[in-house]
Amino acid sequence: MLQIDGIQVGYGRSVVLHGVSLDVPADGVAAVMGHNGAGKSTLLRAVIGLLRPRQGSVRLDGEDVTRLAPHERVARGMAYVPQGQQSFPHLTTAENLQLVADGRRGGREAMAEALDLFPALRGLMGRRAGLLSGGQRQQLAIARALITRPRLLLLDEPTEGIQPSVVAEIQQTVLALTARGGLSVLLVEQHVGFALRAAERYYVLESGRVTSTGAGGAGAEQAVRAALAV
Amino acid sequence: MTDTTTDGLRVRDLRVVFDGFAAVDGVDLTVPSGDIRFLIGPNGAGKTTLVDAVTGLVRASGSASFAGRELLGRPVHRIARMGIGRTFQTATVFEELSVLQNLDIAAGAGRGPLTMLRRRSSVPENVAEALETIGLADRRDQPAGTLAHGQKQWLEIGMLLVQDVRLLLLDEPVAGMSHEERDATGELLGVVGRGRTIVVIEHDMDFMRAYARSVTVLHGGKVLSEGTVAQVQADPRVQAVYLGEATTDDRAGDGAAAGAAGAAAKEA
Amino acid sequence: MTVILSQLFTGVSIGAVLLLIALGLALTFGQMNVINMAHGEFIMAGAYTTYVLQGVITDAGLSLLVALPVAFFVSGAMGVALEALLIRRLYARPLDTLLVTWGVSLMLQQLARDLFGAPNVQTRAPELLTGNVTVIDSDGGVDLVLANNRLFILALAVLAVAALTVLLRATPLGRRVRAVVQNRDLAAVSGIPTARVDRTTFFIGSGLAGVAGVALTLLGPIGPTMGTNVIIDAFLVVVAGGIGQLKGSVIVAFVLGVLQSTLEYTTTVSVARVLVFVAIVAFLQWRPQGLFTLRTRSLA
Amino acid sequence: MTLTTDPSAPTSPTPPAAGTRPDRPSWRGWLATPSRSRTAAGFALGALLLFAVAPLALTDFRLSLLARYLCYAMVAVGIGLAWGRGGLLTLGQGVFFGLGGYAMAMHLKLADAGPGNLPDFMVLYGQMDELPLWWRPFANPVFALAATVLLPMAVAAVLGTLVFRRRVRGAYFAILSQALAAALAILLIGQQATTGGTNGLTDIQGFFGYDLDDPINQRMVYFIIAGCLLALLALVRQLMYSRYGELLVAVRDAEERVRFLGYDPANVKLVAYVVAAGMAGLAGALFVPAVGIISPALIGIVPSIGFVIGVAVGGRATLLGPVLGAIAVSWAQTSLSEEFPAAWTYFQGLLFVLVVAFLPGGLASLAGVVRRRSTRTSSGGTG
Amino acid sequence: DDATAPGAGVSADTSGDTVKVGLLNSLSGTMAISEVTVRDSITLAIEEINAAGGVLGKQIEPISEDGASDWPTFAEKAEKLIQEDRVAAVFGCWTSASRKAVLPVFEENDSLLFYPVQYEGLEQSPNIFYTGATTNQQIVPALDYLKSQGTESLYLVGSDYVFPRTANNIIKAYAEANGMEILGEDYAPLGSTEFSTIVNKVKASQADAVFNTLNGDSNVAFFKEYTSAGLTAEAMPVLSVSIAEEEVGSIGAQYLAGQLTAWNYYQTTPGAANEAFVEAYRARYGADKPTSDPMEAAYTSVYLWKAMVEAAGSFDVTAVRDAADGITFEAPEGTVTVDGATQHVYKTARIGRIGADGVITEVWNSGEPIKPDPFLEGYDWASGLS
Ligand SMILES: Nc1ncnc2c1ncn2[C@@H]1O[C@H](COP(=O)(O)OP(=O)(O)OP(=O)(O)O)[C@@H](O)[C@H]1O
Ligand SMILES: Nc1ncnc2c1ncn2[C@@H]1O[C@H](COP(=O)(O)OP(=O)(O)OP(=O)(O)O)[C@@H](O)[C@H]1O
Ligand SMILES: NC(N)=O
Ligand SMILES: [Mg+2]
Ligand SMILES: [Mg+2]
Repeated sequence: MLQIDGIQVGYGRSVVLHGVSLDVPADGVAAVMGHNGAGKSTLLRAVIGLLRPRQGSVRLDGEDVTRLAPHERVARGMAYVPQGQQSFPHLTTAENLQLVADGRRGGREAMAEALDLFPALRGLMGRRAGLLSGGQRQQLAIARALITRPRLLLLDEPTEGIQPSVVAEIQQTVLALTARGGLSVLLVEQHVGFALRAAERYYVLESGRVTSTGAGGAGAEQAVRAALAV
Repeated sequence: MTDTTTDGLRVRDLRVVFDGFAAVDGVDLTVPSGDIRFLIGPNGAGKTTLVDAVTGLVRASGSASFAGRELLGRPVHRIARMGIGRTFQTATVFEELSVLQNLDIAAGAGRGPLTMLRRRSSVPENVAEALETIGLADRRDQPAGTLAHGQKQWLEIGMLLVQDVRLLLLDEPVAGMSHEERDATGELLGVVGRGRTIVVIEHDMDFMRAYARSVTVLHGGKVLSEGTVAQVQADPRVQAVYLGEATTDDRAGDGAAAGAAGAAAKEA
Repeated sequence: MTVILSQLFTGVSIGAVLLLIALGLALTFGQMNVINMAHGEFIMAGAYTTYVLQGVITDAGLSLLVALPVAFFVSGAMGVALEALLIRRLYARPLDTLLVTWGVSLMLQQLARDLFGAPNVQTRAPELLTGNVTVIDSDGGVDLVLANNRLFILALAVLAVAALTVLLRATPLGRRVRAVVQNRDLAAVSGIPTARVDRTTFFIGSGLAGVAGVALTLLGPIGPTMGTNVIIDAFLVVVAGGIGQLKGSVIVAFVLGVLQSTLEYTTTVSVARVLVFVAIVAFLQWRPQGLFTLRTRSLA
Repeated sequence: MTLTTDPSAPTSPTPPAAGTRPDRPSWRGWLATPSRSRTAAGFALGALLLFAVAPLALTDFRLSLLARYLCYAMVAVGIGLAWGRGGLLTLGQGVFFGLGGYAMAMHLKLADAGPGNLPDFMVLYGQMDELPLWWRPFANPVFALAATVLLPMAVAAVLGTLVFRRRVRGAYFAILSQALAAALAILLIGQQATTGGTNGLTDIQGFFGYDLDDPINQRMVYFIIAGCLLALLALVRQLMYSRYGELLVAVRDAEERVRFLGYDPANVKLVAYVVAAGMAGLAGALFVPAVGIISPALIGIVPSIGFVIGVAVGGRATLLGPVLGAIAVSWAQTSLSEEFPAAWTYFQGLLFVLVVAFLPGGLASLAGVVRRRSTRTSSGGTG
Repeated sequence: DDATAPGAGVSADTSGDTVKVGLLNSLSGTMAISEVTVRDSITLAIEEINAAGGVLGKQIEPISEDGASDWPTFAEKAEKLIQEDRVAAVFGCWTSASRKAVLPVFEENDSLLFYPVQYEGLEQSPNIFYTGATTNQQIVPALDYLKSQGTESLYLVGSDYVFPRTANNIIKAYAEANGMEILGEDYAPLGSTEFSTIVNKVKASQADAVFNTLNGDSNVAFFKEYTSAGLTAEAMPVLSVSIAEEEVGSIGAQYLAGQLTAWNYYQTTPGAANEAFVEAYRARYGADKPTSDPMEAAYTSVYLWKAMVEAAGSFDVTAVRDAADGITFEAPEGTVTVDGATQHVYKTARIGRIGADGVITEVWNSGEPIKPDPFLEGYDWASGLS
């Protein structure tokens, strides 16, 4: 589905990712783990196109998308939930969702589906997103991404700031969506247990390099924790 | 650590209303000095708004006092000078300034004009201590904007330390932190908490279990439940609105992996 | 009595002019956060467009009607060029857009001088618009007459506001425009072609300046410095109205118009100008973010 | 237990480069405090240039132009503090320049007229037979001198208090300050009988007993201006690198956050704004004996933005950048407008566009780039 | 340059076979509109003189500086022309403010300025020759004319600067002495284009006539508003003192038909000298370019200077000044004569009516050149003015 090949990414003069390579299997989940500042978010930003790699390539289903603008990648089936509960603060919850559904075939149904996943949002449709609580905004962000009916979903710590019962739902949703087929996920998670359970493959990122990788599943937990504890 | 009630945070019938919607709807809360109180509750329960009200960011009715002094109605900076500090759900530090400068500014609200107009000739003792405590001593000259997410959050806590606040209000301090970092932060809370009053908003139940001394659960702007970790966890209403079926470790997801995760949590 | 009514009409029509010149800014400044000091020169471009067209189409009425869409396009195109060449780089530095576009405005003024000469030029107004309507004929006393050109401008302003409101509130483009300003990166990753949205917004905002320029030819001279004369007032309208809030700008424009005309009548023009400024500062004491504000919970 | 002893504390992840080469405009490098010896050397070199080289190398006329540029430079130093460090884009410094200038010119006109007499323009155009009340204190030299600085500061304090307390900032502040400049200019023009109207106050003959016609005295004025500029630089340098300077940057970058640390950001901004206003006032006051005129044309929007141009071109966040920028831009204006009067406008506009859009750190950042390239040469005098 | 002696008097550099003169006009900024045409007519005169052999056998070398519509810049450029270029004389300035700004420079350096625009009077500097009208050559005759037409009440509208305000002071004094009523007085900032309120006030006053001292730019807006409000030249005529041919073109004759102006020169002023001037100007700058009073006064000023220099036999400032009294020139406006005492010029006053075709035709003139009286010392009613 997604092949990342030796990308080097940075900000200004500083280099954050030093040749990272990674694959997301079709209809599967790849999880990226690592300490604060390891470069996980940077990796996702490069994949969606907010940052341009200086070297290396990003391929989606074999097509080289390294030079495409973010909206072109979205048009090719990528969706991205950034870290930090981002929203369009002055648009209402409804507008935040409508914005993405605009001009999209089946947008209306996709919106309804997303709302079914996060029923709490239904009561907040008229409230501006900037006034929502952190967790409400995060739910909105995930819903927004799902409306595009992506083939590849990039999730940056999607459960951060969300109440435990909803976390469990989100986790189940991700598992269900991938299980249904047609969706691959690149997941950045601190919740090692969940990440490994969902993931076919995990990658541990340290200082902008992949220091450890392997097949997912609960069995990998010891290895991952060891890698993270270095 | 002295007496309780008058020394700590005392909130009575606190109400915050936005355009007819009561985000905080008559909350009573007493956090004695020396306590580490966790504030939990569903998304949108009013936790952040409560802290906003106590720190002067939003207008509220009712009463909130610390060490016997009323807080409501005062401007933000005055409340801060009364020894009340907070962090934000998304870390905010002065990105252009170095770690040291960030701390030095935080330490300096009480400085007189003469000191302000002079150059910093040496690192103040409390700043140096805080640098050590938060583990950023070797990054003290680095612009804070280049720190990673978690480091920024520590820096914020460090800023509260040098401010010498008596009441710390931390809004999801470990969100986005890795396992180990969470533990380190928890330890930090223990260190910082000596002689201070701490209120932590969190959704990380492991973290709560490990470091909370007492817990208050908010729901729909009201206090739903209050007590020890065990009491609160056992409260069926809390399970219904907040914890869900997974009454144990959320970080491992559902019950299937709970055991493993619990073990992992202890191991770190 | 007729004097009061005619002063009121004057105030409203000053307000309509203010509104027309500020409307484009309400979009580029109010929605996009771009402080475009060259907006005044886009107005000037609209005015010169009218002038040039009259050289081609001799019928004054027809040329005015043709000038409206043409000026919209000419100024809009200038806006797009400005956006693509400079402003695009400055979305993260809103205050710097002020400085850069001020430099651009200097150059455009000089360009107008070189193209059309330093002296002002003028257009012939269509017969219909030079007349007036007598509403109250108080024989012997002062009649209440409403100038046709002012009525035309008022109608134009109302039309423009209506069109823009619909565009912003009820179309996908409107949502996109607002989304891009509020969170550029998030808009991009939500599948919105941000560059195209920026350009479209800027085109419309600048195009409205062109329309305002056409309107101004009915009132005064066309010259290289005509933009500078109006730009500050236009910004004050948007500021006092509240950024991002069209209705604020509309109300403020008319209130300022009536205030200005009343003060001018009772004091002098200069004193009125100063008092209007004082009134705006005082108003901002009461409403620091303008008449209508949008709060968020972020600390930015 | 502290985090440093925790093996997982992320002290290693960040690549070393990220710490020292942040992704910021390169003028960031100038934030670092220069060493005291470098500073001393810099001031010595500046003094040498201003007090020895320039007076020897320049004709009376060119030296008087330089005096004028140095006045603009003083305004620029203040803007550098308020805007570069404090983020307060003040487009109305002409107001304070004008207040200082008028205060000085009022005194000099009264002194020229002699005790009991009215300034010439009041009689000619105003048909006044008595000095207006608000002119009277300016007959006193001490009052007038104090007013040149204190009056602008007081106005800035009042306006700043109103504006900052209510958290009017960013573009709002910029536009308000610009409107203020327009308003004051209109006000002065409208009161011809007592302010000289559009003409302003002209034909100033003497300066505290010295005849300004005499080139020697003109030189003296130049030396006073140069001295004041150096003093202001020293003052601003102290402010910039003091704790207050750091706090100012903090307020610029995250005003609300500062509030939660117990500071009132309004006060922090107010200090910078008021100091900058005082500097502009002093500059305006010294401009009067140097050029012999103060008029509303020096107060309005165009001159006010003109001041900012110099600062932007030189480098807004640096100490010397604004000074050099102001001098360079005025010098370019003089010489280019002598050669190509029409093209000058294009050049001015283009310069501004290019610098602000593509070199936001100004020319000073070029120097920074050069310096970084030629790693530590022995030239010590630029700090 | 280093030969510059301290103190007064940098003598002009006339050592070569050319003599330098300065042209000091706003070539940029708001005043460029008017001042560029003045610069052009000065240049025309210089070219004509050079073609005819120059002055005292020397070709005139003009050095043009841009005052940029900014008074301190005028002062700076004047100083530069005098001290660095060492010109023998400077021609230019338009606004009184710019003249006030350069006056001390010319006095300090004992150099000469030729100022070509009608102005408010009340000034007399040994270093300035005033070739435009002073008030008794324009405003006062205009008032006499209005009075003769039976005007009993006036409304005063002007731009907010020294000329209109001083002119209006004079008008008020005149009105009081002559039984006219002043029904209102309004000033608009220079460049102002919003006149609806002022026109409402004018209209409500129901005055017999309007005396207009607005500067060029604002006139367009004023007259458009005036017409829209239903006011006409028949009902309430406007007499303007700053609208010349150039402005008529840019305001639009449709708004001006029938209105009055007061000047010393119109493009239609009869006489061979004017025909030659208009033709030369068109040949040099384009057939559609009108000539106007300030342009004519500027053109004339160069010839007057030439005549003074030739009478003095020297470029020396003192000698030129001493030779000035009685110098005459057959100018496009008719014969002008320098009054040595005031350094102003005898000029003929004219009132013109603007036709529907935009051409201004003279309806009245003073018959003979009027002696300049910048301080209105010859008018009793003006005794309180200065
Ligand atoms: N805009 C930026 N400019 C400069 N450096 C940056 C920027 N954003 C991130 N960095 C740096 O890049 C490195 C990697 O950051 P990144 O956000 O990718 O980490 P992360 O692994 O997502 O961390 P976290 O778990 O805290 O989210 C850090 O050192 C950070 O300081
Ligand atoms: N200014 C406001 N205007 C309107 N509603 C608001 C405003 N601020 C907050 N709210 C609403 O008040 C409720 C409480 O918000 P708050 O941020 O306090 O929740 P929280 O408990 O912190 O939630 P989370 O755990 O998701 O951070 C939410 O429903 C939110 O949408
Ligand atoms: N002298 C004038 N017209 O300003
Ligand atoms: Mg991250
Ligand atoms: Mg919250």
